[in-house]
Amino acid sequence: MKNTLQNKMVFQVEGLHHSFFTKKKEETKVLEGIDFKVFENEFVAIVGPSGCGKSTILNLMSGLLRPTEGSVRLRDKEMDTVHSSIGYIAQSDTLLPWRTVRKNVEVGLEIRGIDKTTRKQKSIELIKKAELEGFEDAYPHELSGGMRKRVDIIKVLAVEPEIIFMDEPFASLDVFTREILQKYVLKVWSEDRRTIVFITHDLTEAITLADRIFILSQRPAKLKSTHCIDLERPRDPEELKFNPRFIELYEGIWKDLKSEVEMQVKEA
Amino acid sequence: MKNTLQNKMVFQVEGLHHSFFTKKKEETKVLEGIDFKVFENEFVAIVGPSGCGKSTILNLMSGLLRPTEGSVRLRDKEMDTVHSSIGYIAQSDTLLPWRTVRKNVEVGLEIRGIDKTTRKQKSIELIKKAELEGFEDAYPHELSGGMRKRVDIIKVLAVEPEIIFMDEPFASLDVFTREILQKYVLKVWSEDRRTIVFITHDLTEAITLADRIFILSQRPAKLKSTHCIDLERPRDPEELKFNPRFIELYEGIWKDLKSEVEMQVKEA
Amino acid sequence: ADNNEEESVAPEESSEEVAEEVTEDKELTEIVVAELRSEFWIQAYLADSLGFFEEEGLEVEFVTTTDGPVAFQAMHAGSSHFTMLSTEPVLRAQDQGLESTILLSTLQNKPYMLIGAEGIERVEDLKGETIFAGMPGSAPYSFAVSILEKHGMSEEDVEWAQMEYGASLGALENGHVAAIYLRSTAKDEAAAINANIIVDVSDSQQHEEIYGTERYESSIIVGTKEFVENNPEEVQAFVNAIVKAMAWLEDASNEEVVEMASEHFQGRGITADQIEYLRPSLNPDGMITEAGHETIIAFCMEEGIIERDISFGEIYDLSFLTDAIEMILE
Amino acid sequence: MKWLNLTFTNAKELGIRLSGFVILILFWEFAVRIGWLNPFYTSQPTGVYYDLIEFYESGQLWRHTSVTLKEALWGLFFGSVAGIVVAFILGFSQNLAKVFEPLITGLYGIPKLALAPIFVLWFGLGIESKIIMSALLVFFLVFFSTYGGIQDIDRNIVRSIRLMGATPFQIKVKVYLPATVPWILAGIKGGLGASLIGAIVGEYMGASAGLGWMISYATSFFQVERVMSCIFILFMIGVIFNGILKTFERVLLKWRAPTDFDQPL
Amino acid sequence: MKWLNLTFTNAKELGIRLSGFVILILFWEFAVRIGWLNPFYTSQPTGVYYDLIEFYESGQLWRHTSVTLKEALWGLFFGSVAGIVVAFILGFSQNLAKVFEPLITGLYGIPKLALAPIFVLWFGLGIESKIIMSALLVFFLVFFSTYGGIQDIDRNIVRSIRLMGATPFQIKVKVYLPATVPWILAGIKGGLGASLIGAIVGEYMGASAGLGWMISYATSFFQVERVMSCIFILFMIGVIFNGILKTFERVLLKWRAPTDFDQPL
Ligand SMILES: Nc1ncnc2c1ncn2[C@@H]1O[C@H](COP(=O)(O)OP(=O)(O)OP(=O)(O)O)[C@@H](O)[C@H]1O
Ligand SMILES: Nc1ncnc2c1ncn2[C@@H]1O[C@H](COP(=O)(O)OP(=O)(O)OP(=O)(O)O)[C@@H](O)[C@H]1O
Ligand SMILES: [Mg+2]
Ligand SMILES: [Mg+2]
Repeated sequence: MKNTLQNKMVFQVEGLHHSFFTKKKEETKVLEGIDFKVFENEFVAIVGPSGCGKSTILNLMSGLLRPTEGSVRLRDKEMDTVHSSIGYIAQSDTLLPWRTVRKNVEVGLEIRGIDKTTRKQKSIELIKKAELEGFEDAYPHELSGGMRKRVDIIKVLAVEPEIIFMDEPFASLDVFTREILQKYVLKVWSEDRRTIVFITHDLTEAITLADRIFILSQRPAKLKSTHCIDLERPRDPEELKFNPRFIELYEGIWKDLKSEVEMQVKEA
Repeated sequence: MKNTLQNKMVFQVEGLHHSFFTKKKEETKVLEGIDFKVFENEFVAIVGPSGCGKSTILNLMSGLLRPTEGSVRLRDKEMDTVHSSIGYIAQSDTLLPWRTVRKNVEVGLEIRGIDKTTRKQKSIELIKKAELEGFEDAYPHELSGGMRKRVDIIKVLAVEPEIIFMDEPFASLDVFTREILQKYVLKVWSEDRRTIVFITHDLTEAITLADRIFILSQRPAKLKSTHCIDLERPRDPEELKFNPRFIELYEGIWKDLKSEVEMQVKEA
Repeated sequence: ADNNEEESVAPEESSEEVAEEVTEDKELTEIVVAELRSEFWIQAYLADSLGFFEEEGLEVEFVTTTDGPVAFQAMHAGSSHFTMLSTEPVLRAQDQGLESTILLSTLQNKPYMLIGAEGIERVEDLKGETIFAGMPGSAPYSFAVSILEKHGMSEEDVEWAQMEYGASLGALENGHVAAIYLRSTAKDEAAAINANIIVDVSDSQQHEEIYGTERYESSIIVGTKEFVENNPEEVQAFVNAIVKAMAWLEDASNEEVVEMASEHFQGRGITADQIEYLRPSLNPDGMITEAGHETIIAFCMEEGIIERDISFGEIYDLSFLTDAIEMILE
Repeated sequence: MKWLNLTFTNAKELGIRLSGFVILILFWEFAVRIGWLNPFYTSQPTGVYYDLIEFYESGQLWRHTSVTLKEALWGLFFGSVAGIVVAFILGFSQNLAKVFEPLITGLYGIPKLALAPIFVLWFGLGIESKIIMSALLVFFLVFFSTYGGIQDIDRNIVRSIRLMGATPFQIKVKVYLPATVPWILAGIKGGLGASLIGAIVGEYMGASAGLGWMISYATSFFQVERVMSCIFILFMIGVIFNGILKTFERVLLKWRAPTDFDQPL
Repeated sequence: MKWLNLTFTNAKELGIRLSGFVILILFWEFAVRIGWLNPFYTSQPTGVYYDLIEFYESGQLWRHTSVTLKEALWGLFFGSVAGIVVAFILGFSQNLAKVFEPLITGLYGIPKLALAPIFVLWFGLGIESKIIMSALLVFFLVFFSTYGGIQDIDRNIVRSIRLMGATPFQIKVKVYLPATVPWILAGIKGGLGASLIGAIVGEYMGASAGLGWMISYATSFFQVERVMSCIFILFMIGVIFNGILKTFERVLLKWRAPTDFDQPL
């Protein structure tokens, strides 16, 4: 949390409630009073049970959804539409099936009116980073699950957004590919002072990457607790595992999460 | 590997080669000579880099694809079509968007002509197991990513197939939900003598669940090595982590995988 | 009229009622007539409305088709018993081996007009202009050609446009064409768009000028040869009813005719004016003359509609008509 | 009428839906009044209104409308079923598709009115010929649409159901049919109009009643009002059909994520 | 002809594609010969063949065919463009859709031939009126199909592109348009036939040349052979159009996973 106070606030989430309604008007309460702030150049991870409302929070913060109650403010302005300063790597596959890998990576650049050669250069570079050489001209249906996800990630990174939202981006990648991309994201984040909000189910990953971790409760989700990760940067994912502070943090968060589940079980 | 020799052989994979061709007839070599056997009541995990050909192996073993070369034999018969004795939890989302959760879970039972009340009973039971109560009548687009995956899993388990293929089934689930389902799969497997082939990127998961782990090399994939997991059963995922044999196995496999990656890097 | 209306709504029910009323225990014979709905066959509709068909033991249903030839083919295909159309297609079909028998004619000449747009008042004005008179080979087309030839021009001297008949008035007024063919009964419509009547052959003098005769009995009722030979009673009954209507029509006022026929000409379909315009062309007894026949044959051969001469006896059988006239008019 | 309640949830909704139509009518009347349009050819709404009343009071309106409606509804039914069935047969047999797809496209381009003599010959002048004509036109539209839908299906879903041991028939019923519903509905939406046109064309060929009969009769007598009355009735039938289809659509596609997001696109 | 090579990769393929047609022809000839069909109404293939030769040698065949072809092609073009554009406009405005969708369905059900007087009045007797008629028919088909496609789009993809800061226009061009291509193509496949019918109906309304004119001329002369010759030409145009469209389809949809798996379904 070292920098948070002197840093400018990017997001201010206040009293966020959200419910979905089925066509028969039945209510599903998803969020029940969420408050938090995200500061400039912060790396925040959100952890919580499946189906608790993590993706919903990102949808609200990105302006895709309007909250039933409460507010999301981006740099002191109410979110009322989507902002192109936010890059959102969504949970579901959002590749354009009629575009090749390269064309998919370039789509954001096209939208911004970047010229052809710059586009090509950039996309080739990122495709290399994601270890997808040789598949530049493949269509999405010709890729493996993990490859598709990688294209999805670099497609968003290509436009170099100030703020990056990631919804379980690395879940379908093997450890090594994942590490490569984690390192790349860390590099991008630290070099260019990006702000990142990150959803993951992998505690190790969350601790390795984040400044703060928000733990959500079961649906309807409340913010159960916030953990500050005071590990030195730069962090090396591999070494970190044997760092005693890491293990301490891991166990603390684990217990926190576990108590939530047990409470749930008791209730039932 | 304790039981493998006296047990009957279920799958025999021999000299498996597979290539994909683009519409322009360009070749992508995916598998290059894979040989292995899977025995009755065995739990096999397949681990390998993203895009190496794991899903392709399952597609070949399930009869969805025909190999370019080599053969897959199921109980001594050449695979020439799909077999309903195999339940395949695929990597991509395969829910029927026009069916509610319950109806999706029941689809396999419907196909087998099971009567309505049994179907309903079974599906309700499984929905409970997957912690999806209250969403029986929700449509897939109203579910979170993890919830959708869970429906996908229990949809296949509902028909109680003899042989189960799973392609990264738990990747998008939080630790606790994942543990619940892992336990359930283990229970199903041990009680009813199922044969399971399992793809994962999570080594801990692979070691916790499997009898043997196949490590695949980079594309074009070869079978790099096979690790037998000689941990006692039943295994408790939580305790296992502190078991020294577990840690030993983990490190062995880790090194194995790492050497593969390093070789790759050297080559390049 | 009420009774008749009901009949058209529910023909089966009312036919039973009528059968009882008539007290002849005989069931009505169903007769289907394929036709083009037109006042040229007004006698047939009147025969229906006046109940003459019922008196003869027939129940007639009129089936309207797009085109005379279609109606005619429908009859030969067994879908109807009689067809009401022009003579020309019948002759052509006869030439091609589809044998028919013409029973009578409802008109004695062609109530056709050629009307012109502003500035087109005489036939000579048509030179180089575009005109509409139906398809080549149709009666209106040959009518227009005859007019041109009578005035020293040929088919090539004008442009021929083709269009839906209903569109012709609009085309004339908008200047797409300089002249169109129109039925003589549509004089009111012609007046409504300030068109000039160039030629009107319902006027017998003008008719003779163009065709060389006063008669040109081409609005006919026809049956297949086979049907006429095998069902003389039905044919006789049918002809009887029409002859009765012809007799009635002679004495009826225009308004009476309109009232009786309105059932078959809904809305403003028929007006007293139209009947008035039609009167000069009405065939009082349905007879077809040799002279008329020869004119038609000559014309058809000239136009290439038929290749051989078809004799009067081959195509007409007026015995039913003469019998009917004897029985009814005398 | 129950479905009307379902379709037009309230009067305001109905108002919006009909506003285009009302504006059209007003414009038409206006254009005639100030002399842009000549009522002799285009008639005018007030004239049509009086003619409709007369048409109605003479008892003829319902008679002709019901004839055409019956033909169109049967045509819509048979045509849709045939279109779906044939699309499914060709969609699953590459070879049959190769043989019949060009045939069907070719046949569609043949003007049906040109077939009048053959139609009358084979199917007579009764209601059958109109139903067949109507079904024929509907068939083509539903066929093209359904066939397109079959090509567009998500292969992963098909695979998963195949793997569960579904028979080819079960795959069709449980996957292809529901998945192509949006396509079939798009086809039927076109088919609504086509069914009416088919009935009308059939009546042109030869009939003793029906709106098509009335139109061709009224045209040859230059009764523009009556032609317009018939067109108005056909138009209203089309609108009502569309309303009913919308209700079906709502029920059949209730599984679909809503199309409107919180924000406008 | 290059595209023919593309379409029918070889003679065998062409053979399969035309086999249905050939069988139809043979059956027709056979049925006439043994007396099932009366050649007076249906003609017979040999008769049609001789008539086609005569038609060709008189120089009339190409004249009439080219007129109709030109009308149909322009109609197809304008109709498709209008259908796509209107579908996009209504697809993105709930309110406009509410106003115009019923209007369009209603208008589609109006028999176009009944509008002949108005058509001729407004558009005259030149080629414009036929192109408009042809475009009108194509419009409806392409509209219904495209509109259906817009409703069926994957919302996640749209969201992702919106989030990248795409303008509404960019979203339409980069997402909706390519995503609806399969739907648009299905609509145009129907539109091929419709464009021909539109041209023919236009010619019925008023013309001095074209296959529609020829058909109505030949009908009134009981020249069944000639009618069949024209129908045959129209049929072949439809087949060729379909072949060209297939080539387009192959190029435009090359991104789609192949429809045939290793195993038959
Ligand atoms: N469009 C929707 N309509 C109705 N309910 C929805 C919709 N989207 C999400 N929900 C519900 O909201 C809840 C939270 O969903 P969300 O996607 O935010 O979960 P999540 O925390 O991201 O879970 P996961 O880790 O599985 O992705 C779920 O119960 C889901 O059923
Ligand atoms: N339908 C296809 N057409 C062409 N190439 C394909 C196709 N399916 C897979 N491939 C290629 O085969 C290779 C292996 O794919 P596969 O899906 O088996 O990978 P995987 O090991 O499952 O990877 P992941 O862990 O990312 O799911 C990839 O390079 C992919 O591009
Ligand atoms: Mg989520
Ligand atoms: Mg995979």
